[in-house]
Amino acid sequence: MDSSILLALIQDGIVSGAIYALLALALVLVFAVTRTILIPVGEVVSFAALTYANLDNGKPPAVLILLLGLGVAAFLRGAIFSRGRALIQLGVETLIVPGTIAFAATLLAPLQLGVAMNAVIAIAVVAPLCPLLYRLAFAPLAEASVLVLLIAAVGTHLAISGLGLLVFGPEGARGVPFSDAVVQLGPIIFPGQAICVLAATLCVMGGLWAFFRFTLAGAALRATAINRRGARLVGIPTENAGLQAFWLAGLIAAGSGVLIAPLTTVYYDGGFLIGLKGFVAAIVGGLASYPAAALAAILVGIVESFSSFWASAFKEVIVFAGIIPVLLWRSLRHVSVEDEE
Amino acid sequence: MLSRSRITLIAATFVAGFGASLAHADTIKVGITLSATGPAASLGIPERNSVPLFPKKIGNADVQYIVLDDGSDTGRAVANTRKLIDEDNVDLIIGSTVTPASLQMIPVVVEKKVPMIAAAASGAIIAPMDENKRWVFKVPQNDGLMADAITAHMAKAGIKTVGFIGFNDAYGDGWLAEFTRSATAKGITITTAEKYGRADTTVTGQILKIMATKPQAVLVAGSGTPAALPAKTLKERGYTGTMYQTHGVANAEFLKVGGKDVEGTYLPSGPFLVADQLPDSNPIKAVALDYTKQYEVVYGPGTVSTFGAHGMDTARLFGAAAPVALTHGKPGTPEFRAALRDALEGLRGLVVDHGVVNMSPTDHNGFDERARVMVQIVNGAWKLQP
Amino acid sequence: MSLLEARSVSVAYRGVRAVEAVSIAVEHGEIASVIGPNGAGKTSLLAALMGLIPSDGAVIFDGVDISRLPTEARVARGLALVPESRDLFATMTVRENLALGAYRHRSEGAAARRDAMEQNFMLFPRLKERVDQLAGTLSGGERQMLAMARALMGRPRLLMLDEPSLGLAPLIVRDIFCIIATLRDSGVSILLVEQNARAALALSAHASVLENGSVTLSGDSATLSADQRVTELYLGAAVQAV
Amino acid sequence: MKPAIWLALVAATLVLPWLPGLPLFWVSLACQIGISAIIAVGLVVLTGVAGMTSFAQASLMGISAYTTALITTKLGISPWLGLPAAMAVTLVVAFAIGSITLRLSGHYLALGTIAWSVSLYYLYANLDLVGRNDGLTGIPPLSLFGQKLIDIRFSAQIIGLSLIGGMIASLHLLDSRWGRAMRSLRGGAVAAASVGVDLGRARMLAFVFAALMAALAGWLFAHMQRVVNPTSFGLVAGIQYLLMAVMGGAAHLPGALLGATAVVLVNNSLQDWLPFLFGAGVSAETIVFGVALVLILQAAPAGLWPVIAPRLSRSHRVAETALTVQTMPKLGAVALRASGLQRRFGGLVAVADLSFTLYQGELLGLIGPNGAGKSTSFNLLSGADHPDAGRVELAGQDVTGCTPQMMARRGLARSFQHARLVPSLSVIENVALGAHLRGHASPLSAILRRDRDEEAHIYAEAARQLARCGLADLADHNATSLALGQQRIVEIARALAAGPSVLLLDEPAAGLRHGEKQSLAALLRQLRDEGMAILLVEHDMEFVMSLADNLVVMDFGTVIATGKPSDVRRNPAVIEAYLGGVA
Repeated sequence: MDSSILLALIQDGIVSGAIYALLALALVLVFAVTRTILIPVGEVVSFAALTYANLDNGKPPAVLILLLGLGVAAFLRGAIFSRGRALIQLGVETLIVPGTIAFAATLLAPLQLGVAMNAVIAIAVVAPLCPLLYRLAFAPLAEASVLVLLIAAVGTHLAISGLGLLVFGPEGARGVPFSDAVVQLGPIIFPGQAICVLAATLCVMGGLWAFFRFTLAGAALRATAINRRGARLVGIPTENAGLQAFWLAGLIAAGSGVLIAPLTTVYYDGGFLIGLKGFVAAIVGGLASYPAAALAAILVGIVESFSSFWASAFKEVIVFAGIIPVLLWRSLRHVSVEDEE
Repeated sequence: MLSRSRITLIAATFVAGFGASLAHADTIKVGITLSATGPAASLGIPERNSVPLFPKKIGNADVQYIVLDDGSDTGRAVANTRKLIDEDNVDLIIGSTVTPASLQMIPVVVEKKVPMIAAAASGAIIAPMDENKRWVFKVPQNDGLMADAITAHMAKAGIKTVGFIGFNDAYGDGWLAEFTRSATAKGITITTAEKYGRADTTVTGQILKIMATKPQAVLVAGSGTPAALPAKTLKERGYTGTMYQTHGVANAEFLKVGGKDVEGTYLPSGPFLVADQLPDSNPIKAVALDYTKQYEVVYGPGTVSTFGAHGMDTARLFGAAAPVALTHGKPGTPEFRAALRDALEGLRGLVVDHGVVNMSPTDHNGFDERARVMVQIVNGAWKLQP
Repeated sequence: MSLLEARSVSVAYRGVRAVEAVSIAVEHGEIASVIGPNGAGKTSLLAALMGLIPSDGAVIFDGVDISRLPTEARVARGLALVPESRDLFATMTVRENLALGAYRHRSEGAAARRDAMEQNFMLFPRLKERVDQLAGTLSGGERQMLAMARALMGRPRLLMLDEPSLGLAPLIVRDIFCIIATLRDSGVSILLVEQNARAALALSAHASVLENGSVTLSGDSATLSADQRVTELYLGAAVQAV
Repeated sequence: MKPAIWLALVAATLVLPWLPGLPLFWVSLACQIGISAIIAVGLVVLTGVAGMTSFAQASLMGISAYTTALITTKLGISPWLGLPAAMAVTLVVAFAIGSITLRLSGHYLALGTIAWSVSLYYLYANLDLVGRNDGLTGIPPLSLFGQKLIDIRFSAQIIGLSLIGGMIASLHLLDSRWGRAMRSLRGGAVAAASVGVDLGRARMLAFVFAALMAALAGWLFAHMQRVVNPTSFGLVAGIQYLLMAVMGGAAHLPGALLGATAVVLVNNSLQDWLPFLFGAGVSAETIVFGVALVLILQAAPAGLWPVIAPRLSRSHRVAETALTVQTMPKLGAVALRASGLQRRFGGLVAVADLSFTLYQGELLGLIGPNGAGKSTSFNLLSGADHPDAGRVELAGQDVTGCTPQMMARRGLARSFQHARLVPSLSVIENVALGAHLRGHASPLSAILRRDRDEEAHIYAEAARQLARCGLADLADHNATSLALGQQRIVEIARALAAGPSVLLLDEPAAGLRHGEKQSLAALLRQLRDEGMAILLVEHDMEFVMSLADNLVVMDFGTVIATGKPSDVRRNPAVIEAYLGGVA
């Protein structure tokens, strides 16, 4: 192995790692606020990628049916329990917002306004799926154990990936790169898309850090994650906190999807493994710390890249067996007297 | 058209599911389990879509098709098989789409003595022939037949060294084994054999490894659109050698996703893929174009794929063998099933969408060289190679 | 009109009725107390008043029925609860905890928040020393102070305190009760729930005795203090030091 | 359950599959359900009872299936011999995996099992030995007297018997001293450790037991399908089994069967009627299944079983005689001695210098204002935490750095400031957990019901201690339904059931009514008079002053006074620091 291969592998690992890092952030966020391990995050990635890739045919995105359908379902489910102002808010969030997005997307998609617009449309139509799923599947289970929430997440994943097959079909698609530019730094080639991925990851991370550190809304979200009852007692509407966390996760995951769409072929069910690796990173990072999760994600990407060079058949074995010692180390360091339920 | 065929199918399912005893004595029931969801959905869906085109009547007997989805999962494929045989009392099993599922279905059909026609590719399903596999037939070409086509093409082009990258599943495994056998026989060296996952987002590591061994050509053994990723990465890394793919990529989406990255790629395929380019003298042409026309009437122009043709071929085998079997017994009886098996084994010179079938007690696939052609991707379309 | 009136509030918890048709009232500017042994349903009653758990009956706050409102809406109307479990944000600093206490006034901006914080530091000078420390690293007494200060940041009209003396050393208990009196004098109405009946009765104008989920005695505190049943049952167990 | 019911079930299992007219397909569905249920039974023990989430059960099943497939096809050995071989190999592998993975806690453990599951899947798929992705074919069916049992009705009988066996084994195991230990892992681990339960062993036991259930299922699967390949043993399959257990009700054994039945039947019937709703061209099964799963969980978060069946209280045979009373060390002997204990947390010195001696037959009170370091001291003395400097001696032996388990073995028992009872155990079972170290039955003897006499004695002991603490009539109540004060007393009873010579009590009087305090005081006096050494950390001055023989007063991590209560009360340093001069 010469140094150019070494550098190429590292670069490849960092790009994959950046995507895992974004998903890890989304997973940590959702878990911290709602104790849900959001397995369907993978579907959100896939759907956004497929939507972005399909937008260059100039047709309104197929996923709009799903968006509107879930919106109506969430409205009907919520309407049983809420009235008055809550019902109006529910209607706005589940009918008006998706409806407006769908309308705008239908209008804008045929105009072919370029990759940036397509990226915005793809994120705008896919990200709201996440909060709708929260309303449908997870909010009613807010008090349940982590295990039950996990199985509910599995159920959601099954249903959503089945719907994905109906909407997108079994074949993959690939998006137009944001930039065809190639930056050559000595022996390493940086494709423009890879640079976009890294830049976007850094921006999202920085943005999240600032949001949580400097805004009261961010602090309220953190507070809900730390002590839900305490948050309710100071007047934070914690159900909205769950919704916010899912919104953020939806935006991050949909953004990741758009970022990888030009890098690789994406399938309706392709997000599961990507999400799983983000999950690995999230847990290695302790499901609590954002920087640790991001670092772990980069590590997973690099290990994966190198093992696909050395022993591609055993790549997953190396990646997954390799995290066991890391888990061991983390678990021993973080001495929990009583396992959380 | 679509809705009517659906209704027929639903009605058939209804009768089969709830009124086994009501069924007419002269009704042949065919149980189908295909992978319409899960990883193999891109193969299973066109296969299933062909079912409405299957013959509704054979001789005087009506035919009922009962279609189940196994989600590319072996457990469900086996459960479906048991359900079809025990509950619906079918005379023939068609399926499954994937090799591991098909392999697990074999003990069930052997136990029940029901013939089975697999739509999965691996030669392991029907070879080596033994007491159990007597009951099993298979429509897609053996990987070995296709691998030989590739190595022959390579030998002709003077290629001596090949890098291999394939799916880390039964498909990639089967291809690696067959290609290794065939290449060794032709004196072609495989410089390195790499694996990747269907859903992997990057294969840079594998491609760098392959390029480090400097092969004259690279063979990608994957199916459907996921097979485009290695080709793209090769181009991205500046690889200039010849690229080969397998017949698993033969659908329109692959061309779309692959784009200019797969331009010039060679692959073996059933003649079906380029039926319109075949000489009129080739008997396959008429059969294949007929199916294409029927399919596209239902599902729209440009939707037909070689996988759907495999699905159709299962019905063509059945359609040719059933009339013979009907002379030996009533549908639903062990005699009929045994006769159907014998008739399938006795098929000679049957022209199907993918070739000409000559079954024998030792070969339950029955294809010869006529079942494969070499194709090159030229200007984003399949081009038959002489 | 009372500031808070609970009419026949009941709470069922896992099929067991923890609170059975309890009616109490808190007048403007006074301390009312609820005393009773552990397990009597005091904490459940407060949780029901705050909307943390579902309950039957009516809760009237300042003339408005709030019994169907979620917790955050009750907070917005000026109710605040300092729970027995404190429920601080352990991995946030004292400053962040206090800032979130003013969540209902979030539109007022950072400057107003700082002023409110300074006012609280006058009541709880120890918190000022520890303003950048994580809440989880505070001692038990400091946590109680922070919990109270956080609730006061929302400038509540009614402050409900659940066992503010529990688990605290006598010296700190005395401090806390002093602060409660000061707050009352500054115009905050207070509902005090205590096991330490002697201290609670000494502070409050009215009191109710809660036993097995029902109010068994109620009246003005002076009368209750003299009641023989109260003396026998509870005062014997009170902390000597106060 | 009564043996008669089990016998009836066995009879039904043997007869039902051969019922004339029974559709064969139902039998094959029953087989599917049975195999899944066996794995789910293991998961009930592992996840529902012991609280460890595992996604790797399908992988462990694979180990067994491949083992039996390999030795029967390659070596031509009888499938019946495949069972012990497969069990043995799975046992070894589970032990190896467990000894690495079980050190993980919570989510780390769950992810650890995902990691094993993915890794093992790709190992199976890439090893030539096990036939790579195509797997192994031609596995012989089970045979009896030279007759091949190829008919699915034989399979149904064997699977049914295996399931019944697995259920009985699980029931027996859970109703034993190790069963209590495993239950304590969920929400009561710290308490269990304090009475000497080896938590590591309890975790391993649950893991290995679940693995053996998976192994049994794997063996049945291999000889029923007669073909094995990796797809049956991947992560998705692992998730499916966990899903069955959770949907049925992970904390209940019948839930395993119920969950397996529900999932298999729903999956099967969806195939039948969905085409009528959506048309034949649409594969809506996964969608409907996923939605149904979420809705069921929303309606019944604890699973289906608790919805249809009331919670059964376990009954226990109680022997005439309790465990033999352990002899107390000589009165006045040194029971516990702390010398120069020191503990820092970062820059904060929680305990600067703590030295005292506790004698057998003495009641020593440890008091001090909040933040004086009492709780830290308590932890150092009980082994929950370890000092940075100094020494703890128990009955003359140096126990510095010992774990709570080791302390318990040496005769020390404790209570907790916040009562820590095992939520899934009744009051008397919680107390019986205290006698863990006084029993000796192994898990195997529990499964074989050889532990009945010992268990009856343990329950008699538990009943005796409960009666002594005045809670005899609450024996069968759910532990968490008790008032907080009563829970504290149960803790003392549990500590006593361990037969200790030294008792450490952390604020036992907090939250008790006046009368309850008085009876607690009486109990403590009686124990002291029997020769027990008691260390009492308490806030309630009146309580501690009237009770303790001697007092140790701490402030800022150091001892500021020791002596008789009457002297301490007058000590100016104590008045200054503790009471602020008001007392």
